[in-house]
Amino acid sequence: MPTMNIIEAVRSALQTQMRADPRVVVLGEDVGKFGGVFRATSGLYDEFGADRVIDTPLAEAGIVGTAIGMALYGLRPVPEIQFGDFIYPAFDQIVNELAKFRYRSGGQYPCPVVIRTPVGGGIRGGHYHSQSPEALFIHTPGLKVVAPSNPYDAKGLLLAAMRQNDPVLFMEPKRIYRASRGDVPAGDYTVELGQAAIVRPGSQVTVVAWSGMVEIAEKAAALAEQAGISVEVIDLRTLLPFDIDALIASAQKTGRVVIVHEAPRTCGFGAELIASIQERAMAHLEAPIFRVTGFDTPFPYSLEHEYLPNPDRVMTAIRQTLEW
Amino acid sequence: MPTMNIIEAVRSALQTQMRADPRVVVLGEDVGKFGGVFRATSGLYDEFGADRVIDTPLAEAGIVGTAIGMALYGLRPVPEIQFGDFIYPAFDQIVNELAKFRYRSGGQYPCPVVIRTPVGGGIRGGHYHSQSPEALFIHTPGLKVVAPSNPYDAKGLLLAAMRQNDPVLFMEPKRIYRASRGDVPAGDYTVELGQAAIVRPGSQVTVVAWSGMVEIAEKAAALAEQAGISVEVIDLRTLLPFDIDALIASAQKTGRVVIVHEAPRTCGFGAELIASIQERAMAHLEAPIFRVTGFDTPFPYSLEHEYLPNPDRVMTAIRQTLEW
Amino acid sequence: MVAVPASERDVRRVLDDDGKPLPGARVPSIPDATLARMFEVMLRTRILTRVAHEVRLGAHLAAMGEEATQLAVAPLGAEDWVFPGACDHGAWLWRGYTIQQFVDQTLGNADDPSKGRQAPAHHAARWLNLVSISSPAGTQLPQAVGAAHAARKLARDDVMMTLFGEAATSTGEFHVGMNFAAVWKAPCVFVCRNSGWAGGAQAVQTAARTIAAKAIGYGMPGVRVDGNDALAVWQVASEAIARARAGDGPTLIEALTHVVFRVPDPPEGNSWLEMIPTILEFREDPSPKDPLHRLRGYLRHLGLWSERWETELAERCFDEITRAVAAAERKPAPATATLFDDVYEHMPWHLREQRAYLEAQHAPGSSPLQK
Amino acid sequence: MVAVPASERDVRRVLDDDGKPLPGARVPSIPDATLARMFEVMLRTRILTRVAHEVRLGAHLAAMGEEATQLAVAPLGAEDWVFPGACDHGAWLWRGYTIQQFVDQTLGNADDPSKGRQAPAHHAARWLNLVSISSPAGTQLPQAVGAAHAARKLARDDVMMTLFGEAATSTGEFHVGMNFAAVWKAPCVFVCRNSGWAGGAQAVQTAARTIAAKAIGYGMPGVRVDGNDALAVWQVASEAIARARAGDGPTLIEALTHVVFRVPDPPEGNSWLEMIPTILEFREDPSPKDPLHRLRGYLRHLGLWSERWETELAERCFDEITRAVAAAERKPAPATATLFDDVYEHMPWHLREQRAYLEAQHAPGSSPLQK
Ligand SMILES: Cc1ncc(C[n+]2csc(CCOP(=O)(O)OP(=O)(O)O)c2C)c(N)n1
Ligand SMILES: Cc1ncc(C[n+]2csc(CCOP(=O)(O)OP(=O)(O)O)c2C)c(N)n1
Ligand SMILES: [Mg+2]
Ligand SMILES: [Mg+2]
Repeated sequence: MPTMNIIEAVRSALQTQMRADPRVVVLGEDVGKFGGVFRATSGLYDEFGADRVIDTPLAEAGIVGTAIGMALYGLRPVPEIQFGDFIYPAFDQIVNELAKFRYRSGGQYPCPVVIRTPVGGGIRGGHYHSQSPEALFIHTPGLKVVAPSNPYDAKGLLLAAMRQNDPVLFMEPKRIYRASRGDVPAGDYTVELGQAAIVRPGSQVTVVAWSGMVEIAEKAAALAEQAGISVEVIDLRTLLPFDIDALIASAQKTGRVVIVHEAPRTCGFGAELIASIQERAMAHLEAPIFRVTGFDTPFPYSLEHEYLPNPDRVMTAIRQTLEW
Repeated sequence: MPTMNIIEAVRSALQTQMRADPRVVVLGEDVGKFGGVFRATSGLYDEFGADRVIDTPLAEAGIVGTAIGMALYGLRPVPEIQFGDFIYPAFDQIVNELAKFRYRSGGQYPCPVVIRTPVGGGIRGGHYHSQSPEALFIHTPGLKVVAPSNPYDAKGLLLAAMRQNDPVLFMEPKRIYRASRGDVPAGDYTVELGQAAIVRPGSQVTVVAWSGMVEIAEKAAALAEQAGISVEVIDLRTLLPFDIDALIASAQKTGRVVIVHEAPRTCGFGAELIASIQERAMAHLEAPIFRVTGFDTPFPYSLEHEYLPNPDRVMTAIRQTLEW
Repeated sequence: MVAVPASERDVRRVLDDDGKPLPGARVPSIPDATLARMFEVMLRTRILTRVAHEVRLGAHLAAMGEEATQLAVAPLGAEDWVFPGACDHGAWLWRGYTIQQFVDQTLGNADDPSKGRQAPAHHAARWLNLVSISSPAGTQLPQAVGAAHAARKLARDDVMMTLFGEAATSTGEFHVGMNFAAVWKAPCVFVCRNSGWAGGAQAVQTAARTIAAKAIGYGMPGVRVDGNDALAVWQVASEAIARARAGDGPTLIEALTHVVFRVPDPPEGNSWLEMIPTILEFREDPSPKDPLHRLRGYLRHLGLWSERWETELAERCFDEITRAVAAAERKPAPATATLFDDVYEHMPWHLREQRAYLEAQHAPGSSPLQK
Repeated sequence: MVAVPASERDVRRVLDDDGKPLPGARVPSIPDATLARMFEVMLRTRILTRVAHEVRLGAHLAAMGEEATQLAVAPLGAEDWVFPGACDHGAWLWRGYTIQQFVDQTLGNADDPSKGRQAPAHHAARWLNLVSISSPAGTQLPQAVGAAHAARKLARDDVMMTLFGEAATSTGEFHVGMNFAAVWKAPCVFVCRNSGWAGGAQAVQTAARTIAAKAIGYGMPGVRVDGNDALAVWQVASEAIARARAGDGPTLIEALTHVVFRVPDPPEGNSWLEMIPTILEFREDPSPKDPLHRLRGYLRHLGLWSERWETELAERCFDEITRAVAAAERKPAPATATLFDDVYEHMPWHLREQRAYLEAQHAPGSSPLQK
C-alpha cells in the first residue's frame, strides 16, 4: 500500500472520484494550472482539463455561490477555499443558501457541494491563516462538517462526502498536511460519515479530539501511560452529525472526559460535546468534563505556541479529572 | 415615568446618546427619512439630520465596513442591520475585522461600533426573518454580545454599549418589539454590561434565558408555581461576557438548571452555559442541565410554533430535572 | 466588443404610450397566441399581486407595474432555468405555476410544493426549472452563473436567467456574479428591474447614471429597456438569450419600471375572500406607463383584444383565486413531523431524537401540568 | 461628470523608459528634496522587500516593481490616512515607519508596535495614520470610505487613500466600498496596483478591458497610470487627492505595474544576516519598466543623482537592516501574559481566568508529569 501525506490523500480522493464521476468539478483560486496554494489539486488540471478544474477570480462568495448553481444544475462541485480564515465572505452563501436549499424547497433542490478548506494554526500564519471555524458551521442545520486527522481518513472521508447528497464542509488540518503520513490504499474506499474512531483504547479517561488535535491527544495519552493512566482517545472525524454512541459508550466506561480543540473555548464545539454527554451520561460521570482549547483571543502570531493546546495541557486536564 | 415598548426604548437610547455625544451616528438601510423598517430610528433624521442619520445602499458588508472606518477615525457609529438574518454578508467585516482591530494593532486601533439588529422568530417570517445567530458572535473573541428582553434593559444596555469602547452586537427581540411594554425613564441611565438579572427568584430549579425567551421562561415559572415548584429565572442580558457568578450562585443554590434558547440546539449558546456551569458547579448539580431550544432545522414557516420553545416545553424540562 | 447605451436616454422601446408601434421601431414577431398569453399572464399577475398585497401576504406593492419586465422569461425555452427575485410572480405564472400552487405556498399548507417551509412569495418549482427563492438580495446571481457554467461544461445549450431589483445591484453578490459570468462567458442573462424603489423606501443605490453602465466594468454588454413595454422587453431578452445560447456570454438588461399603485398599506387582518371582489376597481394603473395599458393597446391595434375578452380573463382569474383560496384554507398545515424532513437526505440521529421529542410533547395527555 | 480613459492605451506617463520627460508631457513640479526622498524610499523598499523575501518573511516578490505605485501616498499630507494593502512597504517607509519597526514587526518581538499579534507585513501605525492591515483581500476599501465619510461629517478636510492589488477588485468588498464612496461622494482615493499577478498565480480576474473602466459603473472617475513612472503616479494621485479634498468625491486609479523578479522561491531557513550581502546584486530590475531605473534617469537628468549617492543610500539601508535585525533578534518575544491584552479595553473574567491558567501552566514545576 502506498504511503501518503494528507495533501496526497486529498488529491488521490479527488482524482479517484473525478475519474469515477464525470459530474465532479473542482473550483477555486489557483486550483488549476497552479495546483492550489497547498498543491492539493496539482496534476488534476493536466488530467481533467480546464473544464473540470476551474480557476476563479478572488471571491469566496463567487466560488461558493457558483458551486451552488452548479450543484442545482447537476454537477458535483468541490470548491476549495484557500484558507478557512477566508471563508467568511462566503458565509451568507453557505449559511443562508447552501445549507437551506433542500429544506426551503421542500426537498426539490438538493445541493451537494463539498467545500474543502485547510484549517488550524501552528504554521506561523497569524490571525488570518490559522483559524478553526468549525463551531460556526456545526451550528448551521443542513450542513455536514467533516474534519479528518490523518491521510487514510482524509481520503476515505472525502470520497464518502463526494458520494452523498448533502452539503459538506471538509476541513483539512494544514499544520500536519505534510507531516502526517501513513498507508493509504491507491484505489477506492470510503470511511463512513458520522463515525468516530477510537484511535487508542483505554479505561480511565476519555479524550475527545479531531483534526490537528488528535495528534496532541495521542501524545498526551502516551504521557499518561508513562504515569500509569489509561486514556482512551476518540477521533471524532465527523463533527456534524457527530457519533454520539461512541462518545456515550466511552464516557460510560471511563466516567471521565476531556475535550481538546484548537478553536477558542467559548461556544466552541467542545461545549456541545459536554452538553450532549452530560445530558445522556450524567450518572456515569465521576468529574466535570474539562476542555483544553485555544483561548478566547484572536489567533495570535508570536505567541501561537502559548495559544495552542499541547500534550502537557491535556495531561493536566487528565490529572484534574482523575483528582476531582 | 413614561411607559415604552422596546422600539421606543431603543429609539430613546439612540436619541439620548446622540444628544450627549456628537460623535454618535446611525447608519443603515432606510434608517433615515423612512425611520427604519421597524421604526427604531424614526424621528432621528428630523432631529439630527442627514449627517448623523445616514441611509446606505443595500449592502451589509458596506454598512459594517464603513462603520469600522468611521469608528477608527473617531466617530461612534451605530449601524442597523434590518434583520439578524441579513448580517451574514457582513460576517467577514464583523469577525475578521471589527472583532480583531484592537488586538491585531496592539491596542492602537480600538473599534467602538455598536451593531443593532432584530432577532428571533414568531412573526411568520420564515427562514430569513427569524434567525437567532448569537452563538456565532459569542464564539468570536473581541466582540461583546448583548440581548435585552424588555424595554428598560434595552435602553439601559444600549446606552451602556454606546459608552464603552469595544464592538458590540446588540440583538433586539423583534417578536416582542411592541408587545413588551414597561416603565422606562425618559432621561439618562445605564444598565451595566456583563450583569445578569434574576427576574424571578426561586429555590428549586434555575431557568436561564435571554431575549424573547425570558418571557417564555417566566410563563413556565408561573406554571411551575401552580404545580408547587419554585423556579428562579435568570435573564442573562449580556451574552458575552456572560455573568458567570450569577449563574454559579443560582446553580449552587438550586442544583438544577434548564437553559432556554430559540436558536438551533447544536452548538448553540446553551451548550457553553452547560459546559461552564458543570465545570464549576458539578458537585452541586442534582441532575443534568437540560436545554429547551429551537430544533436543528432551518427556521420554518408554517410550523414555527412547533419549532419555538414554549412554556409547556420548559415545564417539561423543569419536571425532568426534578425527577431525574 | 462591449456594447453599452450611449446615454441614459438610449432606452429600447417598441410601443408608444398607447401601445402603437413607434415609427421606425423594429417590432418583434411574436405569434398572436403568445401575445394573448402574455397579456393574460400580466393581467393575472397584476390581480394576484394586488390581492396578495391586500391580505398582506406574499407580495409587495412595488412589484405591481413590473409585469412586463417579469415576462423577460417569456422568450426562454422550457429547458432554460430561471433564478427569480422575490416578487417575480409573472415569471412563475408564465412557466405554468398555478394559482392554486401560488396560494398553497402563500398559506404554507400541506399542498405547498415547498411543504410550508418558507414565507409567502418564496416559491420553488423544480419541475419548471424555477429555482427556490431566498430573501437575501442578490444571492441568486452567482448561483445562476454557476448553473449557466455547468450547462456549458455539460455541453447543453440551456440558458439561465436571473431577475432582481435595482437595490440588489448594491450587494457584493451582484458584483461577484457579474464578474464570474463575464470571466467564464457563462450563458446567463441578468435582468434588473429598476423601479427606483427598494423595500419601503427610495434609497439611493448608486451614483452611476444607469444600471446598464455597470456592465462595462465587467466587460459585458449592458442594455436599457422600457420595462413597461412588453414587446421591447421581449426583444432585448430574446437578443440576450440568443447571445448566451450562441456561446457569446452574458448580458445585463436594465429594465426601467415604475411603481404603480401608491395606495396605503392595508390594515392587518384582511381576508382573501373578502378582498377579492373589492380589488377589481384597482386593476388599472392611472399612469401612462402601465404595461397592461400598452400591451392592451397593441393587441387592440392587431385586433386581438376586446373588452369582453379581458373582462372574462379577469373574472376567470378572480374565480380561480376564490376557488384556490377556498380550497387552500381547507387544506391542513404540513404534519408536525415534517418539520424535520429535508434538512438532510437521510435524517441523522439528532433530528430523529428531536422529532421523537416533539411528537411526545404533542401526544395527548403529555402536558407537563397534568402529570 | 464621469471621466474614464477613452481606451486601454490611454495611460498617463510623464517619463520615457529612461526617465526623460516625454515630449509634451506636463511634468509635475516636485521639490528636489522630495524627488530625492522618493528615490531613497523606493530604493529602501526594494531592498527591504527583497531581503524579507529571501528569508521568507513578510513580503511577496510580487511587490517588487510596485515601489513607484506605493508612493501614490507621497502627495498626501500627514493628517491624511492610508489604508494599505498587504505589501505596500513603500507607503510605510514614506510616512516614517522605520526599518527597525519593520523588522520588529516581522519578527513579532516585544518592540513590535502591534505587540507581535500579526504575521509579517501586517503593520499598524496609528501615529502615522497608517491603518492596521489584515489579510482578507479588499476589506480595507469600505473601511477607508467610512473614515473618509467621517472626516467630512466632522468637517475636516482629510483625505483617505487605500491601496490594493487587482485581484482585490474581484471581491464583494471592492464593490460595496466603491459604491458607498460614490454615493456618499466620500473623499477617498482608490489605488489599484494592477500587476496581473495574484498571490502565486496569474488568474484572470476580470473580462473588462481595464480596471479603470470599473469606475464607470459607480459614477466615479477612473484613470490609468503607468505605475512604473513615479512622476505620473504622483501626478494622478495629486489630482485625485485635490478632487477629494475639494469635496468632488472619490477617484479610482489603476496603476499598471509589473512583476520585477522572476527568481525562484528561496529555500526555507535563510537567515536575515546571511542574506543581506548577497542581495546587492539583485537590486536592479533587468526590464526597462523598472521604476527605480526611470526615476534614477530623471534625477540624473536634473543633476540630482550620482552613482556614489545611490551606493551610499543602498549601503546605509543594508547597514540599517543589519543593525535592525541584530537588535531585533536580541529582543524578547512579547510576554506570555500579553496574549490576553487588547482583546477588549478591559479584560473580562473569562480572559483573566484563562491568563491565570496559562501562567500556572508556565510556572516552574507545573508540568503535569512531575506531579
Ligand atoms: C441582504 C439583504 N438585506 C436586506 C434585505 C431587506 N430588504 C427586503 S426588500 C429590500 C429592498 C429591495 O429592493 P430592490 O432590490 O430594488 O427590489 P424590489 O423591492 O424593487 O423588487 C430590502 C432592503 C434583504 N432582502 N436582503
Ligand atoms: C478574501 C481572500 N481570499 C484569499 C486570499 C489569499 N490570497 C493572498 S494574496 C492573493 C492574491 C492577491 O492578488 P492581488 O490582489 O493582485 O495583490 P498582489 O499580491 O498583486 O499585491 C490571494 C488570493 C486573501 N488574501 N483574501
Ligand atoms: Mg426596486
Ligand atoms: Mg496583483
